[in-house]
Amino acid sequence: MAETAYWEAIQRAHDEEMANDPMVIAMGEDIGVVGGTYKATFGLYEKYGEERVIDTPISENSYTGIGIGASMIGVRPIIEIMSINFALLALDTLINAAAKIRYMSGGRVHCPIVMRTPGGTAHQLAAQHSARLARMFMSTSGLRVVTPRSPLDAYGMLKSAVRCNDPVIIIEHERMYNMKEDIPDKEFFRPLEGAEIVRKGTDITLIGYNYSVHLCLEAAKRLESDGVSAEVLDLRSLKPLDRESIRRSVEKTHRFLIAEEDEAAVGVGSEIMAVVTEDCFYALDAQPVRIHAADVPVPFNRELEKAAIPDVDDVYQGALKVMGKI
Amino acid sequence: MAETAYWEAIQRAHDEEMANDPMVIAMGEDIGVVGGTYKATFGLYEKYGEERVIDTPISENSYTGIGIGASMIGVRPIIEIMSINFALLALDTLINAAAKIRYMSGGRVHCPIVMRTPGGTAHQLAAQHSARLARMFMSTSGLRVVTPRSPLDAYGMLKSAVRCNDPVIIIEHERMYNMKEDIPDKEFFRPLEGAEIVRKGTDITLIGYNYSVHLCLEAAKRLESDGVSAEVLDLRSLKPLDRESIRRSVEKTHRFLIAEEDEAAVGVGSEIMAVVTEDCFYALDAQPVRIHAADVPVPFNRELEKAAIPDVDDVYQGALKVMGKI
Amino acid sequence: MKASDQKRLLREMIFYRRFEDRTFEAYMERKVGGFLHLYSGQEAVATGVLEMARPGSDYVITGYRDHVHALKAGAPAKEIMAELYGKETGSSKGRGGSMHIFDPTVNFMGGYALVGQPFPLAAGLAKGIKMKGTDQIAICFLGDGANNQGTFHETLNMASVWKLPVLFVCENNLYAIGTAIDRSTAVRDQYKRVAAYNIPASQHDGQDIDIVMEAAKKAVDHVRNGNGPYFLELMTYRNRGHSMSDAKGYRTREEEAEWAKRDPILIYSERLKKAGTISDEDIKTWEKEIDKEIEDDIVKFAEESPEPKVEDLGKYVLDDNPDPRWIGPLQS
Amino acid sequence: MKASDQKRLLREMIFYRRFEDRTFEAYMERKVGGFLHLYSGQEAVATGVLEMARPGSDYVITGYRDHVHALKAGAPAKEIMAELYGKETGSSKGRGGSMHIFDPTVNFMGGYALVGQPFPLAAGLAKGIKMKGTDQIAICFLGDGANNQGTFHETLNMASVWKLPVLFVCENNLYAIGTAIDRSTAVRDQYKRVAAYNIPASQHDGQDIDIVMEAAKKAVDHVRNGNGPYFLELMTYRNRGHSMSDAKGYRTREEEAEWAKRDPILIYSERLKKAGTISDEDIKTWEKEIDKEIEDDIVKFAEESPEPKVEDLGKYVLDDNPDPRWIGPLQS
Ligand SMILES: Cc1ncc(C[n+]2csc(CCOP(=O)(O)OP(=O)(O)O)c2C)c(N)n1
Ligand SMILES: Cc1ncc(C[n+]2csc(CCOP(=O)(O)OP(=O)(O)O)c2C)c(N)n1
Ligand SMILES: [Mg+2]
Ligand SMILES: [Mg+2]
Repeated sequence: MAETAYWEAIQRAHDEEMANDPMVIAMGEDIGVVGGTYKATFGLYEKYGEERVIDTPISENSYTGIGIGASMIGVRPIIEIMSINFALLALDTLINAAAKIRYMSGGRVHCPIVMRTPGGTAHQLAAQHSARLARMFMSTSGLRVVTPRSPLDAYGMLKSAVRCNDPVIIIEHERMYNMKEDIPDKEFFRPLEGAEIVRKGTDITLIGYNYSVHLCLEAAKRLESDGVSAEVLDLRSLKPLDRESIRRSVEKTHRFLIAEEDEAAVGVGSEIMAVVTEDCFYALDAQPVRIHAADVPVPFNRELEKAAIPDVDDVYQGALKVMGKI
Repeated sequence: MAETAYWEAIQRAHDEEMANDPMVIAMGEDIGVVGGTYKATFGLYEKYGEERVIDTPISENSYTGIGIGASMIGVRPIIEIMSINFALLALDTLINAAAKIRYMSGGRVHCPIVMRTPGGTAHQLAAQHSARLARMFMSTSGLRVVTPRSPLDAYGMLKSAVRCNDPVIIIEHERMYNMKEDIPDKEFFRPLEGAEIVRKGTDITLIGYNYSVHLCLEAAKRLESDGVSAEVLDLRSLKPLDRESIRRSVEKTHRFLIAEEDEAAVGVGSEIMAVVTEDCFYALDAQPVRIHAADVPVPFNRELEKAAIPDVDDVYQGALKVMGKI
Repeated sequence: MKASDQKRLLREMIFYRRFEDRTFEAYMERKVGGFLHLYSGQEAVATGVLEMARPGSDYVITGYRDHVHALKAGAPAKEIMAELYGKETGSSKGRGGSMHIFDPTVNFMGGYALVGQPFPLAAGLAKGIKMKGTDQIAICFLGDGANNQGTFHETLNMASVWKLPVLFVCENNLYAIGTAIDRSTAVRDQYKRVAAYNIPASQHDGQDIDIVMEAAKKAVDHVRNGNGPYFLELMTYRNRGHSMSDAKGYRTREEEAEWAKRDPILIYSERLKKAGTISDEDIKTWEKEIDKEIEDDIVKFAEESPEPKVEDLGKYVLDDNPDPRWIGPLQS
Repeated sequence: MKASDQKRLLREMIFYRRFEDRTFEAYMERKVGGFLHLYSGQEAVATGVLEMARPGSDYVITGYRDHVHALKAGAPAKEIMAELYGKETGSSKGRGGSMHIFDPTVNFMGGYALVGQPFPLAAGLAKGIKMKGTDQIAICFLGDGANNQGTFHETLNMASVWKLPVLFVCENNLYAIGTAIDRSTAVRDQYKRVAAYNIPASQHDGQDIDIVMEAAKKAVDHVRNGNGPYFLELMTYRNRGHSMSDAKGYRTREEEAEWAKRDPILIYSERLKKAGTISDEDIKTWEKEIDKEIEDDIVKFAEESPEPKVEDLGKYVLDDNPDPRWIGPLQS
């Protein structure tokens, strides 16, 4: 076991997978000589050389497309998009190509790429650098979408993603790269499917993914003093979604909220509301709540930014509301 | 009053708005000499010349961006994207620029563009020509998104969109262009906000938008013989969403379904489920239902395509289910 | 080139023409649906270029006008026809249709409907080749209109910087649907756009298969010998409309008549006749054989093949047999 | 050029440098947040080009490294500083921050964070000018790295075909963050990429403002006289890291030292001193005046300005006073 930062966990997964399979490559802007904006590929350029750790020009759509093309014949590219905002430039190749090639070739060709990118607000990066967008990938059939909340998952899910035969989108978060956790020294894998109960409870289920899991955990602690036992469910995989785990937890607690950093409209939270409505409508004892960002482009000003983005208190208050305590 | 096809209604709106304001221009692939894939700009090239009716190269991101840049200083561009699938190439400029410029300039600059595009499946156009994507625009703050269901709205909403100061996305449908309706000869406008009850009923609300409104209307007719009085609500505007009208109708009927041609995950339907849960959870007498496409890229084969896309019978069966009749 | 090869090539082109004419009929009979983009008039390009490459081994990728590229790459005609019919026996099991023929068994890596999308995919295939260290090459066929897409620029730059073994073949037929090249593009000669990437490029007549082959040989050799990408522009013309519903109002009848004189099958058959390699009689015989093959083998196969099963709708979205080690379930 | 203008220009550049140095301090004091990209070393480019244009009337647009472009266009320094502080009195009312300075009152149409995004916006401004029929021009300043984005290619093509009055200024500082141009780009000389669009282009020293102005005059005149776009490449270098968190490990100290000798303020002040137009004394006096202005007017204004009100969070998303005729309500 060693204490490992989120970025180190990703770096280690890259390193091991590249050592394991010569067809694994990494691509992206400033991932080579510089070692990555968040150091996720630190030191790999020196170790594996420029044919495998590739500094790309600022051409998101096409370097992603090059990764996809290579993946069709056995290469396993890990593509970093420096910020999810820039992924909008690559949606044609990700959604119209990678997600559909297996289907429209009748299963004869597949695209085992991994696309990693931080989605979320950092500190005052303003409207063009604060997109979240998990929802757009989650709504696309033919993709897998995962959201590791911790170094353990960041490491173990990246390793699984590299070996999986489907295109996998890994959504990280700028404010998680420095989070630390002890993880085993021995190689391990974490599955790309399945939600996880990260805290057991009986009165309400707080559902989160990506950064918002941490908000839920904090809120759950605070709820203790109100006599509320909150279960926290990390979705982990947004696509496919583990409806079964959601149903089981909600049928146990009869109450839930879904917290996310993204805006509400047509978001992950909307989908969770919908699947609960479909799967366990009659199990609900109270009106559920979505915790989410304000319906605005993210403002630069610090106070406005804070107001736009949900925090622990928002989750806490939301839970109290569901519990009928406010 | 004159019987007018959906495409003719759009063409007429273009024509009148271009005659009314010399700053209105139309841009897109094959909209000039050819008159538009669906004839929405038929004859306008001859009438207004190539400076105002502009055949663009196949450069979706940048011709859309050129429209946006021009709109910042008073031009009113109506941008056609031949098929919504190609809009994925233009999402950077639409979402990162047009939708955010007003906000991040503190209201000092705005982008009054109109982007029109058909979203939906036609007949066997396969996975790369059958996207729907309304959800992606609906989840973006800073945009307006409307879905005219008929020639009346296609005409009147386009005219309003041209005059409105916000970026407006108009989502049409390949299978609606030839639909006909009598519309007034005299100029009129239809507002960009507000859902509309297109059929009154008391037992269940069938909610649709774009093409699915027609499925709902057909299903409502069939439900009559089952003794079910269905109200049909056309959302018309997806952003902003008219939550008030949804609430009013659901509080009256106590039951609803939402029908759309898109896949379920993180879709318009998810959002409707969520807003009903938030706004009138306790008014519901039965578990609501989403009618939607299968979670697959759209297949080419005719039978598979039919199976992938909802039809009148799916809406009808869904309504019976909500009514507890099956 | 040996006479027997010349004859084979001419026969191939005639086969492609008649095969596609037959798909047109099937479309008119409503047995084939969706979009159908035919290659009539451009046959010398795919045929000539791939003749100089290694079909079946080199990777080939293109747009939606993909039947002939797939055929020359070695995809079975039966399976292509069955694909157009949407049948389970089709190249893409009926899921892709005319625009999305795939046959990885002969390294035909697909037809794509998004204009410009195959550029980076092709460079990616080349990257894969480079990593495997084989002497294959990747060949990307696309139209003139596609060159206005950002992917052209982005991909050519990277292909050059990374010296990828990819041959870009530009089929310049002067139109993108109804928009004439001069109305959309600052430079009519597409090979001139390529200097910006430090990639060698040249332009040739695409209607004369002998010229095509000569130019293609140089281009293919350049790429195969590890010199990085090459851009080959071939001037051509499509005989028919862009797809089925196109009245071609944007072209003059005079222009069409001029190009009709330069039809690739006409040019090559006249040449071979003049040289005494073939006779009109030979051609007639071939036509009969071909039509019979198309009817009795190909169309019959397509018509008699089964439809995909509706219960298989959800197949092929993701890996249908994922390795449980990576996929789960999570033990929590 | 008159001595008084030369003095003004030098003083302007010194002002820009010290203004930005002060924003750096404010950033270190954590009074300014977010990303901060400074222009130190490149000042001759924006100053020289816009000197030859009509700031306030011509439209200017650029990327995230936008303070000096905005200043020279005529945006008040106070408001820019206030924007960096996120204040309600800022250029963008505190909503945009450093990367998104806007001032439409002087036709400064914004800084944008997506690399390559301003290319089409600039061409759009030029389209607007053309429709209004004025003799303004649109000027787009972007870096070398931006040229690898598809929008470069797409936009230059359309700007050429439609003969739009737009001047593209490429600030080639040899790096895109930490990636050296030769590692990302097939052609180091960016003006050579432009032949592909039939747009005139030229490359010049961007550190010597006299050279910049001479080249810019030709370029601006070309565009203003209705000849369509022009592409002006100016070779330059940024003194600092890409943004605040950049250790510059990708550049050698020798290279930096070489370029330090070519600092635009150094070059110009040496020239004016040699010519006897100014003395070291003059410069010292200016520096004092400038620092005082920055402290007493600009920073003070920024510090004392109010924050935006949190209840205004939802303002400026859509038109806050929409015309009810188009917006509703629907009478149904
Ligand atoms: C991204 C995208 N934009 C637009 C279209 C619509 N479209 C289909 S083919 C075509 C013209 C392509 O012209 P060209 O590349 O010259 O190929 P050709 O059809 O002439 O062979 C267009 C605009 C599309 N399929 N994809
Ligand atoms: C679309 C996009 N991709 C990547 C980035 C991250 N990024 C910010 S600046 C930059 C380098 C730009 O280099 P250049 O255009 O030369 O401008 P310079 O910073 O040198 O002035 C990159 C890659 C971004 N902001 N937008
Ligand atoms: Mg063409
Ligand atoms: Mg640079």
